[in-house]
Amino acid sequence: MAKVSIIVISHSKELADGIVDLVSQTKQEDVAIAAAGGTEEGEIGTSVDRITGAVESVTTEEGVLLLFDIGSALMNAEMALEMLPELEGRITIADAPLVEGAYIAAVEAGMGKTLEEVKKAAESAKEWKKIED
Amino acid sequence: MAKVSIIVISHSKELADGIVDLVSQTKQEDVAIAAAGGTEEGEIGTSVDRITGAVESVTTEEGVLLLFDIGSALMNAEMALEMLPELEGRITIADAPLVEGAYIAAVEAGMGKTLEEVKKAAESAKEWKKIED
Amino acid sequence: MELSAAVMKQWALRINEKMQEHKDKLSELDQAIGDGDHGHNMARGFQEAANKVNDSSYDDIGTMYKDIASTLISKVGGASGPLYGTAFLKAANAWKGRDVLDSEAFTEGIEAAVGGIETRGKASFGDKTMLDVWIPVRDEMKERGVDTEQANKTAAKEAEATIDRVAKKGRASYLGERSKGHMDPGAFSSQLVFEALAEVYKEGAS
Amino acid sequence: MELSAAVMKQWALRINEKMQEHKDKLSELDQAIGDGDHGHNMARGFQEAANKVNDSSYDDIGTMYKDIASTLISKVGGASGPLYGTAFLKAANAWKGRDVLDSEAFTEGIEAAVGGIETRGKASFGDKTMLDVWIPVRDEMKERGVDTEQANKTAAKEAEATIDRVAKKGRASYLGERSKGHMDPGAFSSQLVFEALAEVYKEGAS
Ligand SMILES: Nc1ncnc2c1ncn2[C@@H]1O[C@H](COP(=O)(O)OP(=O)(O)O)[C@@H](O)[C@H]1O
Ligand SMILES: Nc1ncnc2c1ncn2[C@@H]1O[C@H](COP(=O)(O)OP(=O)(O)O)[C@@H](O)[C@H]1O
Ligand SMILES: [Mg+2]
Ligand SMILES: [Mg+2]
Ligand SMILES: [Mg+2]
Ligand SMILES: [Mg+2]
Repeated sequence: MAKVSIIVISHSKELADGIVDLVSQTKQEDVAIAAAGGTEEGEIGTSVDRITGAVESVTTEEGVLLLFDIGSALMNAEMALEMLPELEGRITIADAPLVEGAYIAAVEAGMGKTLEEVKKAAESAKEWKKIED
Repeated sequence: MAKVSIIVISHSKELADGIVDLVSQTKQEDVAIAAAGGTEEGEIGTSVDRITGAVESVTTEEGVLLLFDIGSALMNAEMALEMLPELEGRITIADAPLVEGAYIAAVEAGMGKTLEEVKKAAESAKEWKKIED
Repeated sequence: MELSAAVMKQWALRINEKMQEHKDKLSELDQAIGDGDHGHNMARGFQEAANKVNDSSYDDIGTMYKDIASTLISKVGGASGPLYGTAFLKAANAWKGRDVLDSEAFTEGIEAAVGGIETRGKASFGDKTMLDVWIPVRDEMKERGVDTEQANKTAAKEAEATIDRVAKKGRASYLGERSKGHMDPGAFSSQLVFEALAEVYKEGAS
Repeated sequence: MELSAAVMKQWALRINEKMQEHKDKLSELDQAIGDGDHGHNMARGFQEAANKVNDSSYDDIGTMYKDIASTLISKVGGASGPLYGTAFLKAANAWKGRDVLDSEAFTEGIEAAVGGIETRGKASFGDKTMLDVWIPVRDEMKERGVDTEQANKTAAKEAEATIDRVAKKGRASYLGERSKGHMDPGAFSSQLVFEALAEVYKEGAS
């Protein structure tokens, strides 16, 4: 069964690749996770082309969830969505902390949840208590 | 004037290094930020020795704020604190999203804020609306 | 007032020259309240756009600006890439099929560009962004028609006015009050855009 | 019941042998509800600890277990590093200055170890962690004194009991209900710790 895929967008290639490494460790069956980090010149920044490329590399019927690091990455993520009108309804951007959101999104995707559910789970990572009292 | 330093702890070396790259871009004057990513063998995991090493490399009078990615990194961060009793009161761990928290912590540290203030700011990154309605 | 395809081409090339010339200043401004790459971003993006324009020949101003927009979108790593890219893309749509722009047509493009920046960045006038320059320039054009010399003056004045503002959007907004006292880099690059327009219009007309 | 320094050394070495032997199973268990590295972590950590113990000679059991603890803390990348490390460190403190442990002294060490795991990981019995094994073993020792064969049986039974539980701590807790149906890897490695104890005690006594 197709599962939701995840795209990690960051200004830093290392950062995005590192998250994919971290998350892939949990080996969620059939969950594809791709990094779109840095510019095409390998500098700090984001690239619409890298984002659309990453999306195309992992698109499934269940859809694709995009997570991003800071501000301007969102603009490029939104541009990418506009450039992929054929994916409308199957692609969305989460308002989630990048590392924590990607981790939990992968776990939820692994459970076969829908795109909307995976997005909600990623966004709920904001409310994680990482340290207990 | 001494400013608060920041330690980025992650299971992935690339992830931690990438965050340091991203944050360093904003060139906050006199704010030291160090990565403690991966194990000493370069595998996915965290290492108390790497954390204490990173802390020692950037300790200032104003103190050191530690941020981490997921669960077991916290245990190693807490071990590191216990191994550095001489820093008591000048070292603390933030319950913050890693990327977003590190970014805002660096900015606040750059403003010369106290350790407690920088920690609060990092933790407030949870409440960031990354996407506006 | 009329802007031919040739002048519109010169505009793009002149913007590039200005970005190269002021690259360091743009980055310095960004260093103060951002990440210090705005000059680098603008210089690289517009250089690629200029190369593209030089390598092609266009009758249709819309097609020309669509190429410029795509290049900026692809080649600028920062926020300014999607922002300028969207601006010129929306303008290009308004200019589609035209080989000359009268005052009204040019203004339509600028209006569309501003709409694009607003949609993309969700900022408003006064947020200390490039919009602080684009909005007043657009308002003036809508009211009195295109006067490139006036647009240049307004842009310079409005870029200056960003100095005292607190950033509400973009990276600089993380600084809060500390963003005061510095000109917004995107406002300055936008000033250069209109400075370039005034120059090429004057040269084209003479 | 008495455990000499020699038997306590054998315990550490035997734990290592068990971790090497069951490395794949430990990782498989972790694969199902974690990140699949528990076997790797345990095998590496205890191998280093065994090397350390083999390269040194100790009269003081406390010093020996302090070295074991430090090695685990430094060499295990996962959660189990600080957890087992803290456990043995706390036990080492309780065993300081002793070259032989009677039932009471050994139990004090186990109590301290459990306290250490609790403080470090903030888990409770029933959270589907290694504590689900350590706590009942400790309780039994406190009540009836050290019976290594009994501890071995209890550990095995309690590790088995983690299968039906939902993880509340550690990586597996992210899975929620999906963590049911698999034994907790740390519970199994803890079972091996007590299995090793029963074996070396039996051999030492014979
Ligand atoms: N949301 C926004 N709306 C409008 N303009 C913005 C927005 N965010 C940033 N900008 C503009 O972009 C400029 C910064 O561009 P640049 O330095 O190239 O990108 P980055 O901030 O990603 O490094 C700012 O000075 C500002 O004028
Ligand atoms: N907070 C905790 N308290 C007690 N034990 C824990 C806790 N977190 C994890 N564990 C134990 O650690 C084991 C996982 O260890 P390991 O796989 O080596 O580390 P990681 O989860 O970092 O990859 C779990 O099976 C569980 O028994
Ligand atoms: Mg910038
Ligand atoms: Mg930038
Ligand atoms: Mg594990
Ligand atoms: Mg692990």
